[in-house]
Amino acid sequence: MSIKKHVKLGLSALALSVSLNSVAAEDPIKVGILHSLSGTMAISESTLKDTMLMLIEKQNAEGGVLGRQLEPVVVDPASNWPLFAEKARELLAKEKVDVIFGNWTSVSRKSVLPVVEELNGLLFYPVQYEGEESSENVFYTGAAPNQQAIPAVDYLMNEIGVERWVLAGTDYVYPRTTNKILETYLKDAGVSANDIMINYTPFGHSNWQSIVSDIKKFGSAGKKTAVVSTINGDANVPFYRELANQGIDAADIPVVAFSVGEQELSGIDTGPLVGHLAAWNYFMSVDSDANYDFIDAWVEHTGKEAAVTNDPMEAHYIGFNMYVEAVKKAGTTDVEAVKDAIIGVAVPNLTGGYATMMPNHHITKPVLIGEIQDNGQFSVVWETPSTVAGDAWSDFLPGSRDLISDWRKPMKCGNFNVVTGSCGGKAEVASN
Amino acid sequence: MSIFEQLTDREHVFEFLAPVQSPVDVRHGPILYLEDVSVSFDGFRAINNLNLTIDDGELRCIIGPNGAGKTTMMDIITGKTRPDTGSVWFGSRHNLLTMNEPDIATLGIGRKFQKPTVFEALTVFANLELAMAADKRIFPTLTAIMKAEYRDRIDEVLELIGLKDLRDRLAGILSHGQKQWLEIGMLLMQKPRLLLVDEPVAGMTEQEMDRTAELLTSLAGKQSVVVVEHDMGFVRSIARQVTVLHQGSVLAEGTMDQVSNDPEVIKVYLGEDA
Amino acid sequence: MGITGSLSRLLLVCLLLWPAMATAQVDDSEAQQLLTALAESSFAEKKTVVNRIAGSGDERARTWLEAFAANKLARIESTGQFVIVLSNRGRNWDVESATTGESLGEISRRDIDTIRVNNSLRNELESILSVIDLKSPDENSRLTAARALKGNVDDGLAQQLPDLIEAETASDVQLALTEALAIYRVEEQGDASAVAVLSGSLNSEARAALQNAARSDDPALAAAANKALESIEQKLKLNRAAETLYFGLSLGSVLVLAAIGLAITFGVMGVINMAHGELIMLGAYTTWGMQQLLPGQPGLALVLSIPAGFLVAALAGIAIERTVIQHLKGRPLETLLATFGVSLILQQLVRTVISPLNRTVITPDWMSGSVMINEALSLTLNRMYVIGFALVVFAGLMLIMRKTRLGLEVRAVTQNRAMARSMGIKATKVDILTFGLGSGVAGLAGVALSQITNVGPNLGQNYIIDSFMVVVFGGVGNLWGTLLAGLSLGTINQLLEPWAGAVLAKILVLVFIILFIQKRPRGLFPQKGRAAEG
Amino acid sequence: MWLTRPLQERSTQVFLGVLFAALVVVSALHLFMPEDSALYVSSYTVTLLGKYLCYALLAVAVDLVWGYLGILSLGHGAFFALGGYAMGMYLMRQIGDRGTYGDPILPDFMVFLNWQELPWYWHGFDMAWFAFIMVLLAPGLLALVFGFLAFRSRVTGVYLSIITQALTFALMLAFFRNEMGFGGNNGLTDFKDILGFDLRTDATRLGLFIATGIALAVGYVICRGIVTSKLGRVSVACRDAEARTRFLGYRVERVQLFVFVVSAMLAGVAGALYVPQVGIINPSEFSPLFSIEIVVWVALGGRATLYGAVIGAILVNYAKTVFTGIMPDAWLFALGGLFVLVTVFLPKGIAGLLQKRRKAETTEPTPAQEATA
Repeated sequence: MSIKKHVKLGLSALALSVSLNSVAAEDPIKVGILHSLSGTMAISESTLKDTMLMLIEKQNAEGGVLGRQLEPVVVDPASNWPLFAEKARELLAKEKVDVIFGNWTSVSRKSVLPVVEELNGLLFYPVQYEGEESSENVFYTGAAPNQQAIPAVDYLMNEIGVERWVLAGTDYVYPRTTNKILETYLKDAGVSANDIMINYTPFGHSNWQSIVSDIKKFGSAGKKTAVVSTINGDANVPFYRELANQGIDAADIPVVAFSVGEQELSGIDTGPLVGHLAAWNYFMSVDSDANYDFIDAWVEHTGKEAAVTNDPMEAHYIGFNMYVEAVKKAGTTDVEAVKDAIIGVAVPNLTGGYATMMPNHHITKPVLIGEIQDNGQFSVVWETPSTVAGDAWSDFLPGSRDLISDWRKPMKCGNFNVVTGSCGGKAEVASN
Repeated sequence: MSIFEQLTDREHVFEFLAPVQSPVDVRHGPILYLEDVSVSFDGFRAINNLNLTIDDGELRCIIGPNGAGKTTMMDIITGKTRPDTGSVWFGSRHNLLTMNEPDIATLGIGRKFQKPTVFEALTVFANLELAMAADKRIFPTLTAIMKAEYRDRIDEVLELIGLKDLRDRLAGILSHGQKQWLEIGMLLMQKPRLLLVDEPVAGMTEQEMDRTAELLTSLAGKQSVVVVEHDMGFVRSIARQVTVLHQGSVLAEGTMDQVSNDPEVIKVYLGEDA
Repeated sequence: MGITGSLSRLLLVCLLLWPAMATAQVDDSEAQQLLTALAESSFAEKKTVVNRIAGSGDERARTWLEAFAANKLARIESTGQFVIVLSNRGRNWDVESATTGESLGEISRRDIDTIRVNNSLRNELESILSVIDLKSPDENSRLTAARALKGNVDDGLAQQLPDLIEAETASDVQLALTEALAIYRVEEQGDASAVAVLSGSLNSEARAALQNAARSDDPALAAAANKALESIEQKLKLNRAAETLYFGLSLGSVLVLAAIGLAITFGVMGVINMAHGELIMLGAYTTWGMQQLLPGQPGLALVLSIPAGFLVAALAGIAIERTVIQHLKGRPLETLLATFGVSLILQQLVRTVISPLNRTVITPDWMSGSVMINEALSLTLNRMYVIGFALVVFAGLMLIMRKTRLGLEVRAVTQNRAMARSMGIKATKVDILTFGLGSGVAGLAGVALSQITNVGPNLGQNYIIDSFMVVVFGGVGNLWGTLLAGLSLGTINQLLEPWAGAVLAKILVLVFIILFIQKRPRGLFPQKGRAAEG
Repeated sequence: MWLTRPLQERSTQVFLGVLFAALVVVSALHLFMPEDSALYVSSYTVTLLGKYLCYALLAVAVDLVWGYLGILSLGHGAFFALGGYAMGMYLMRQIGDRGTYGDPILPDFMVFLNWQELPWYWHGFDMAWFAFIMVLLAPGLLALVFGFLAFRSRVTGVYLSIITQALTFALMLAFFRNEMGFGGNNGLTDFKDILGFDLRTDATRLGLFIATGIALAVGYVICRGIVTSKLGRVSVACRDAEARTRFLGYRVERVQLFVFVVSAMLAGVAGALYVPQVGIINPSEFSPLFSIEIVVWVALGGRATLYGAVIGAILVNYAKTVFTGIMPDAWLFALGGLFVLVTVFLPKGIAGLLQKRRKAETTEPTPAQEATA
């Protein structure tokens, strides 16, 4: 009988969805939220859903946009990549949302990309990523490698005097690309190949003993050594624990991480990690009123005094405000109009400056280096003098060196090759 | 000889023209022949240089107390268990120790288990169909069609084992006795040269026993039958030659009267106080 | 990095004025001025300020510097007053005056400017404090101080060291200081004679110094250094072998812990419990909960959560047994499906009730860090405890299964349910207890794992598959098999990892299991019984 | 003929009838209904249904080995994914120079990993016929080798299940490795067209949907053909009394191998049709949990009935779609609860319910009692 009940429920839901097809989404502005609420990525993504709900709530309280209220449409792609594509299609084709905020992993973005382009939707992607992509329908509010990795390496090289490098990462595209870029970058800076150690581990790798001891060995060669970590999510806790237990502290071998933020630290006993570094475009500890207000709002929204904020949340904050501004500027939610309007829009970020949407659909960000403190926060020890513009195509990869992206008319091209002068990136890589 | 000579030689018979005959070669000697067979399971000697010869067409009863190694012996003959030492020959051509269960079965050794095992999820008819002597390789089996003659043969057997009206029932719902019969029926479908029958009448009524008895005796002659049974009455009713197993080796052999008067046997059966 | 010249001056001060220092105190204006300098100067300048503070001989200097190193020295934006932060969590921080030491209560984050510190400064401070510690009465602190000096000695300090070594009473401290000096001599002065001291030393700084020396163009020095390095390498090889073995065992013990509970529920009862991982997770969360209940004493909490974790998981297991599994008697396969559903529910339950985020489980001091066998080989403590714990749990289980009435009944029931029933054994009761036991053990595994890896909703999933592999590899229903399987798989994995890499190693282990099962279709220790036939 | 035999039996006729009816109705509603009508079936729904049908075919394949052969494969996702990758590689090659880097031969992910030329195993996938053969061959061969080893050494029951799980787990880890040349974690995506038809057009979508429906029909008939043949009865015999079957002269291991390979190939086809419709294939399809889920579909629909598997697969995935939409935070409770309730209260699955209506004793071979697992 339970079956029957479920079937009935399902049928009614179908009926409901079918009827939704017919209703043209007119009055409210529909905002699709595409973040995993279950499965392995829920740990990172679920808070972003709450952030969006908070921002939308706030905007509605201020009277919405163009006098229209915003209506969030939340779905759960359940950390399942094909499901991401399916859900994106559902949001755009069935729910007829005006914009989507979502995705965390590169693979989920890649699986959603064709759908968003086909149905000409708008996607705001809030996480730092490997670059090498520029879509007319996607706005990358997270950091590109040149907004995170390269400044961090500069810091280590110039301020700390690091000469020997461990590039440790989880084996997927973001670390691969980042490390590839860094490798070229370091070699250009005169670091010899045997002063670079590259190591990849599977997702959720939990047994770091031998790798950490390798790092220890590598670090004991008489040159200042640092670890550049692109280790993802769950694998970090055991990694840092092992570091601490094998007695590697920040003084000997500092670890600079690109995927470890306040949220990840909230799951780690940070006592032994004090001094290890992270590079982001935002830290919860940033001393600015905008930030303090945001934190207050967030604590209020979650009802948890201990709730933390992190970089992707700021990215959504920026992205959402940019969308709102663009809609106001265009006077409509029509995708084409918004796409044109949003380029050049500048909104305040949480670090006391402004973020501007560039023609390549990436934004300008300051780069901050923070040291982990015992309270799970970062204290900023260095930051770029001015904001850095995101670079879709890295200058340190052979394939993309000659590519640029500019979505303004007349060029309107995501991978324009300055050498061949043609769009569609007919790169010379084919030959080499 | 060269192919030319072959062609000219009137006497020569080409392989593919040769008449098919049972592969088992019993022209000189017994159909089953066990010599000095021994096997032990972690220390315990189940079979202890056992020597046994079954002649073609013979009906042999094997008795013996529990743990005498009766079932183990059958396992060895059918290839389920490999003996540590000794040799087992089927006819004078086939060394059973080099073959696996399916080969031995197709060669013409059928076995009925102590505990009746039929395919409960299949119909009585299907059970017999599967047992039927036929090409049992994959694709022939896949493309096999139920020819009229097969159906008739199955029906014959159904008649014989008295399950005609349960033909299309699942074997699972049969009574214990009926399962015994079904399994005997499956044995018949196999058209084996040698039947190994383990406790055929366990859980059977008197008249069922009698029918089994006459069935087995009728089989003898065309086929060789080895019956392992506890029920002395039954054994007496069918036995010509009886072999007594004890502690994995032959204790006595002969007619029922001979063995039943054998002091050794009496000792074993009536216990030490005899 | 070396300590700037100022440090040695400071050291002189310390050495000369030490007794006097204890009482000296600069007046508040100067203190204010010193701290202001610290607050407003750049990282580079801060170094000198730090030394001035240390040199000032003020008794509060140490408190200031320690607070500063811990990022807890701050200034109130509005009043300009300097404070030391006592608790720096949440939006309002509890502070006390840096100068007077009186409490100022809670002040909003917005109004507090912490004086920023970075690694190199922290490094500097550590060395300064360690130099001060060189004179401390406590031998251990002297030893750590001396060890910290290795590779951190500079000219000024080098002149002081011989006297210190003279004065030093404890031999190991003396040794450490001598090495520290030798390292300095090799590095800075290229003194070949000092090499002898270092030969055979396993200290990484020493090795680093030698490696640099080996590259030097002074042939004598280079030769000596190379020789010394060789002898070191020999020792290192052994140590690395030992290390790998240890790694293997500790990984193995984790596998054993994770699998042993399954060996009972699955191996003995034949229940394919896909929720096993989630039971482990429950154990881990219990540990977290305990630490929440007893803030400030993680150690006690951890100890208490051993029985607690067992109980929680056991009860959860029994609940599963009563509500689901008992309806599936004789349908082991169905249990796989039902418990799979249960595991989904449990995971999402944790996500919604507690949080989708990982939880912090603090490692008590007596479990963190590592025991140093020698300077190249140190065994991490938490893993050592886990190994021990695994063995204890295993022994306990063996006892229960072999020696107790329950164990007897369990075996009876699993061999032949009907028979056992007829002999008056309450099969249902046995089922409940067995399943409870297995689940409880899973809970224990969770408690242990909380010290090694994430405590989060996905904890279970990461271990369920490995657990099944271990149980099957060991031979279903055989505890010894599970133990051996776990340890051997762990060791194999760790032996492979150095040259195959983490991913490939895991793949190879899996392939190995597949092939092994070909050879022994019933695992390491085949078991003749119901569960195996299953 | 064994393949035509099923067409005479009523259950198959009904199944095919319903299936084709569904295909026709959906296509009609999609093509001839105005966009705004309540009855209009959007291309989104069409693709969704297409996905369900792929899963249904996969479930049928699993039911064939589990229901009729008693082999509980917890690794069928591997065959599904292999078929998918074979198709994915073809689709990748079809992109040609339309990729971001515009490399005529190398797929994008290879370009930015600076691969100089195509790995040998990527050759030939630019030809549809080759790729389509591989869709069958890749899973088939894996099943052949694995099955040969396993069945020859008579690995049975839970041991077999666990090593199938090990198999798919190992493959998942392997495919995650970027060195493998299958795109690592990102897998293969951003496909442009198949056999010259643009994947983004509704027509192609509908075409794929119908193709999947037909594939399911064919697959179903093949399975039915096997299980109603004598071989089918033999495999049931193997399932319930392996030893006995041997003593009847059947080579059990060969029977198992044959059926296992057929099933693997069907799974491969399902995967191949799945990829162009969802637009991505990546190692997560190898994940053991997915394989377990497939088994759950079958159990839920009703083991050893084939049509039950179809019902189960479609129902569970439909439920997933609905729940993840209407109750994003709680859908796992619903799904988990569903599994528990069904296994406890419907031991024979949904098919069991339907069978109750049919006459009491049936010639349908259903598992005697759990011989496996």
